[in-house]
Amino acid sequence: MSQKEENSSFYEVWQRRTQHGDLLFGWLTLFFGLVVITLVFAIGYVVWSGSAEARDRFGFGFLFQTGWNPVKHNFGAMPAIYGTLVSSLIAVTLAGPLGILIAVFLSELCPLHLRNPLSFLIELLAAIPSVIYGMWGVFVFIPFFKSGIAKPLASTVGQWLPLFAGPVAAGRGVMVAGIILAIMILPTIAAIAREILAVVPNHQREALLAVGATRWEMIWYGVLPYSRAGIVGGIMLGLGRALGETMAALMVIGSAKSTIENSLFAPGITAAALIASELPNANDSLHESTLILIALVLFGITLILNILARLLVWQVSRGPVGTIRA
Amino acid sequence: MAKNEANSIHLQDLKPFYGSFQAVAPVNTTFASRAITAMIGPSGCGKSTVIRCINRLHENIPGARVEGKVLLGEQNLYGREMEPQAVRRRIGMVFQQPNPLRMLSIEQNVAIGLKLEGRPKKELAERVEASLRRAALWDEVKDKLRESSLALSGGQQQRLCIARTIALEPEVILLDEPCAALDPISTLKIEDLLLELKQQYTVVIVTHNMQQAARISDRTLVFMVDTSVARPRGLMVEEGETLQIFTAPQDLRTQDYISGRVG
Amino acid sequence: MITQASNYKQRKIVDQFMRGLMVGATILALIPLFLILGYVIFRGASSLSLAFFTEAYKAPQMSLTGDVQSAGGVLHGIVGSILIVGASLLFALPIGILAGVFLAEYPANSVATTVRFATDVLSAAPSIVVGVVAYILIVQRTKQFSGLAGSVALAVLMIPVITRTTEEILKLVPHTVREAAIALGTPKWKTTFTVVLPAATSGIVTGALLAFARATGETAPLLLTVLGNNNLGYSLLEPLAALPLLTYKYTEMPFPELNDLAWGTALVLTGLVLSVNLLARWATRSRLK
Amino acid sequence: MTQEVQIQANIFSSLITRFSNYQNEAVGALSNKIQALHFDFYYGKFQALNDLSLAIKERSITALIGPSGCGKSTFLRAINRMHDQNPTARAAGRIFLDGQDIYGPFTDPLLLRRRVGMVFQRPNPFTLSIFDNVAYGLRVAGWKDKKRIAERVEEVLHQAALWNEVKDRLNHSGLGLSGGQQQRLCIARTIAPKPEVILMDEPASALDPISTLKIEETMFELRQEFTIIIVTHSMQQAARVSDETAFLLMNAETRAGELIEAGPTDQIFTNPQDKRTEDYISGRFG
Amino acid sequence: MSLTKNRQIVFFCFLALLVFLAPACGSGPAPTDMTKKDQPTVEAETAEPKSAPKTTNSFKPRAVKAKLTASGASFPDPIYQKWIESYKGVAPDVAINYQPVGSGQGRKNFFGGSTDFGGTDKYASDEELETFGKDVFHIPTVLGAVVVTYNLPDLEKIQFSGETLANIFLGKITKWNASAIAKENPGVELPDEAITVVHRSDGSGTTSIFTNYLSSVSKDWQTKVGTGDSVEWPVGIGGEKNPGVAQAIKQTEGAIGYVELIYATANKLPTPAIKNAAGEYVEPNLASTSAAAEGFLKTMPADLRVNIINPPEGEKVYPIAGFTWILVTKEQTDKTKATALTDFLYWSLTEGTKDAEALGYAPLPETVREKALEKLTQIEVAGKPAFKLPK
Repeated sequence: MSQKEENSSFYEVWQRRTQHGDLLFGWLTLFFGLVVITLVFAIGYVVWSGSAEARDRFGFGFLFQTGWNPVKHNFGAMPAIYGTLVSSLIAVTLAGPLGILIAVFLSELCPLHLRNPLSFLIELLAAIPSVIYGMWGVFVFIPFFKSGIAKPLASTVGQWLPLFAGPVAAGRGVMVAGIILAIMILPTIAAIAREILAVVPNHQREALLAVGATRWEMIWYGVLPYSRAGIVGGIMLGLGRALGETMAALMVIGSAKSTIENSLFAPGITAAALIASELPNANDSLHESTLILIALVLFGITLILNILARLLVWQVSRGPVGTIRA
Repeated sequence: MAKNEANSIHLQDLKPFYGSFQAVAPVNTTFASRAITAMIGPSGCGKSTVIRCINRLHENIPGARVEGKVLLGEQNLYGREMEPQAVRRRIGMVFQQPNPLRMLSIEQNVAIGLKLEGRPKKELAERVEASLRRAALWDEVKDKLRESSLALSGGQQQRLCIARTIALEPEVILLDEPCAALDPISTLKIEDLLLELKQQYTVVIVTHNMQQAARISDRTLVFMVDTSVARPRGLMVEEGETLQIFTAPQDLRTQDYISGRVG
Repeated sequence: MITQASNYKQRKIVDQFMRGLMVGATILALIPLFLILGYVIFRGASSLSLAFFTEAYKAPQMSLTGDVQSAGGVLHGIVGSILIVGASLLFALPIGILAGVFLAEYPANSVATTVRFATDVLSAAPSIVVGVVAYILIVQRTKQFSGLAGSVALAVLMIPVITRTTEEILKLVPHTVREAAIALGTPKWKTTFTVVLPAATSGIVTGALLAFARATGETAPLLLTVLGNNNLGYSLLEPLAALPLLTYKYTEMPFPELNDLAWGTALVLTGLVLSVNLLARWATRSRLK
Repeated sequence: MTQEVQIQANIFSSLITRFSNYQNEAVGALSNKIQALHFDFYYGKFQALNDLSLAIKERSITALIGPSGCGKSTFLRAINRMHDQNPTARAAGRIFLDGQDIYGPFTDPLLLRRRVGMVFQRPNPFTLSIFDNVAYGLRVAGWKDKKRIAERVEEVLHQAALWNEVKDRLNHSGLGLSGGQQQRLCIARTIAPKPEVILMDEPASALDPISTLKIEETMFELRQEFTIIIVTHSMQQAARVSDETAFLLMNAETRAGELIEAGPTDQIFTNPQDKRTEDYISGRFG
Repeated sequence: MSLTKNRQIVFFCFLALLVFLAPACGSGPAPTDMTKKDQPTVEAETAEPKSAPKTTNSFKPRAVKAKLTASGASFPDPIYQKWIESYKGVAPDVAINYQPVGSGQGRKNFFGGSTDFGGTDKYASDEELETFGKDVFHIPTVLGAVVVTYNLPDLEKIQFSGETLANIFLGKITKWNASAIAKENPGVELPDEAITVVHRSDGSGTTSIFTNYLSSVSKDWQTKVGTGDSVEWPVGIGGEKNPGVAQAIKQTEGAIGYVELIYATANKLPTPAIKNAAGEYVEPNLASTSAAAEGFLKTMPADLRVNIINPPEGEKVYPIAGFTWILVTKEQTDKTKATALTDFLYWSLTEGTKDAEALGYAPLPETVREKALEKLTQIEVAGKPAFKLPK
């Protein structure tokens, strides 16, 4: 057998190698990997070319203009961008710390028999369809929010802080949207943070316990620093989800498309909600093209957010000084 | 000598459980102060479990619990009003894998226990240096105290962990196979260190390396897997002076193990 | 002697406080869950009946006094959802799984990094944007609203979920198992298909189920692509009804009876999505064995 | 510039010298089943093995011993090119199997691995039935006849002393077996396609003493037919089962593994030539 | 072990599901196939003229098998669905799918070619028709009114003039007890409460009718905001579709908004009277809506595209009303579909009218209906009329 091997020509070896199918396998999977890349480019290209008319017409300044008048073809993306960013930031500010606390509770403190049921319940929040969040928000949460949160806040803090100023009126606004988005992204953040915490080696915890640390000290000095990068990534993912959320935001945000109000209790609009509510019935091509331009902006924001998240995670994960030695 | 007595550890009917499974048959023994006691035995014999019961780390595993008593001097560590973290503060532990806190610098690693207690900065710096010197690491790291602990080699990391433990000036030091992941030279350094530490502390070491036990310990406990019960569990088969265990073992299983017929 | 450090009390208080905070956070998160589920069940349960599941849309026979005799059921929505989501699984599974295999088997090259990044971008891409693209590419081109256009949009949303789960799950398959096959002289592709993928079946099923659950609840892209259909339809080339779409549309109707139907649909939809999640969980759990 | 040329020339001449050394050594060496000649191994920039030359005799058990990190596993895995999976891994020097260079351009790693089987540290049965686990290698090797496959499966399960324990549940998952049984199943799987050499990487380290004994008995049985190389951290085990022993140690400066001493097991354990071997065997470190 | 097996079962169930779905995808008959198969029948049936007067039950649609897709205004959706449902009894093989997506999308889909006919509350603009290029008929089906509604628990009755409404929606009047409102409501105790304006956030024919009205009564509105499916609202919050608006009003004390008449009646919302051109305050109902259309009969253009906003005369006329139209192309390409479509429309405009009032829609005035029927006869397939009026 060995003799035969020695005598076989390079061509035969090549032929046999390709017959193994590994080459084909490599190319095949590569192809499907490339399909995924293509999809991203396809999305980018379609929204880019679809928004050509609006881009030509409005140019870069579109991003910083207010006003939304389909009758007079006077459009500005600023209110939508503002509403998207602010509602998502509210969501992340609320859901970030909450999600991390939940994750820490589930992975570090929770009794074993409660751990699975509780984490399942939390994950259920992610499974509820967006429309239902919207309906619940309209019928249940807004009335409670208005009388229970917004009005007291507006009459106290709102007196000197314009961010919380009244009038609260219908209760619909950026704040409500932010809170509902927070509920929606909470499970995402909690689940990712929990996965990250599970990766923290047990010996890091024991190192702290062995010097007499309390549970919280163990978490604060040993567990959380170790999983910083992953948790930041999880929050980024949550933010991404909040940015793109459509139906729930649309149903509760109050759809004020043309102006930016100081107060968080005032109605606003998010980019995704704007597209969903106007694109289906945008009749003239400029209007349609403008909405596709908003889609482009939204896609661009998520793209940039992803790049940032990657850079951040990459940077943080390098830890303090020195590299990990095997 | 009174202090010696106060630092010795007594296990009384110690029964570690994982859920409903009792991992080790009841253990009764004493770890004398100012001496090194070694626990040897094949893997799965429960020696690590027992050592983790001494500083109450065992109960940190979900579902794990302990029955029986561990006495430090007169005090029952599993007593009602006893706080686990106070116990761990007094009974230091070094683990099999060197486990420096990855996100902290070398200096912070040594100081962490004291820092948690709110000691002043100046004291911290002094204690860090003293501990690193005792752990024979000072010369190697004094120029890079603020660098990541991960920049150290495995042996250095393990000595760093020892420094972290002795910085707290505990009464007892537990070591769970501290040299298992190390090269021969680091092993020797750590053994030297242990011999020095025993002048002051009660030292308990778990090792799978019989030669190591023979080299450094004063007393040796031998653990085996008891397969006579339905679900095999650990069992302490013999204890005694190290010399006696290795030269004239009383138990047949000990003989087999030491001569290398099992394990 | 075991004694407490001087600052022990203070540390203990911080510890207790933070523990309390964590428990509080968990409870706080559960409150909206139970409120939402409770409300959906409360509003929706009464409209569930046999007809709800076996009949399609029926025009309300209504008078000005507001009496509605019959509102029919949502069978057309159930059928439509199954067709649309099923077809999107058909698109997404091969692409997602094979791309996941690519990521897991050839992890360390720049193409893989790009693919991984693209997957991240796709999974973060707002569903409405994907809907817009499907609308422009398919609906406007074919001049036809169709279940197919919806399927394509949903498939794009599913692919990243499946790809990443596949990758993660394949990475979890112990390296030793792969080595065992390689040591027998097995080619890589054969190792992947006969050893690695079967070992990861449950994980991949989980990924597919999660993707299925995510897609089933999606509304925004369907608004732009499948239009909706009041008749029972079976062809993916025509407008189809879908459960989330019905929920959304029935809430718009001026008749309270149809609004009730919307809550019923919401209940069915939530139940479906939740049970699929449970199923996925069960599949993962058995992997631990 | 000229300096660079000079360096290049030096490297080239050293290569030539080395190559001619091969020629001389190879003549005498190729009679062995496996012969490593000046074998170096690298992970990226890190050199894991340095200038290792070792002969393995046919139908014998050779034990590789040494403290962890000494490169014994690296060498073992180099023999059937398991490192091909790792893109940073790189070999220099040669290993001959029956006189054929394992790292030569005409060696197909797949065919090589069919001749050189491997048993791993942890039992790693596939998520297939017990029968399919064993038959897997046969099918990969191109066996088609179902009856012959069934016969061979039974035969090797006998050989691995597992038949009596599993004959009633061949269709059950291989993962349902105990650790020791799983490892014997893996041995059966490895020997089924009749390889010439079996590499064992600490096959008993994850097992209890009784399973260990069974595995060792199996190895004795297999020695009649196969060439076996075993890596073990247990000197007792090496002493018990092997005919030949090779002792490797990590060089303290370069951190590369080097061969310290090799020879008949009796001699290595009773009369080691090297001080370091003696220290290791007497348990002074490790 | 058994778990492994179960997992495999789940997996294969999945595969099985997919395999089952694959043929299902293609099993629906493609419309083009049907066309060919049914063409002979069509020829035969068309040749046979029906001599049915418009009031009898004897109108028999020609037997064709067709699927029609349509979308458009949500306001006439209940009556359209009723017609579609009842029409199944007459022509069981015709499946019509009308989706209430809103007037704007209805026109967009129709002009985009993705639907067979469209529904709209706002007639297509000249620009839209020009872009489309082909001849399009506007066939009015029913009449509807847009009502103003509000949330003031203690206020039983209130009435508005157009000017006041415009000023409220412009944000000029911000309090309920403003003098303008008080002047129109003598004797009514108005609360000192802020006004919250609620409008539609999506594009809608309702908005179009309402803004049309406000433009007709207020110069200010006309110049500042204008008319359209969706406009730039000076103040207020947006609600998604009719229920979004209604919900926001219900939840907000002091809110005012507009919805379609049927939505208000079905949900028992207050519907204040509005001052018409004759100076009368008229409550919205079927009669006052029908009356609005009659005010415009004389000026009805040939293409039936007309706003019946604020009719200049008539005392019982409710001023915010409009036709809803079905859009069809003059030149049909598919004979089967054209046959089914024209028969359906004829049936709806004749026998279907009796359902309209029960559902709260004002039927077309007779003259308008005749004009609409006439349009049907002008629809052509390949140059030949697709429909002949039964004699």
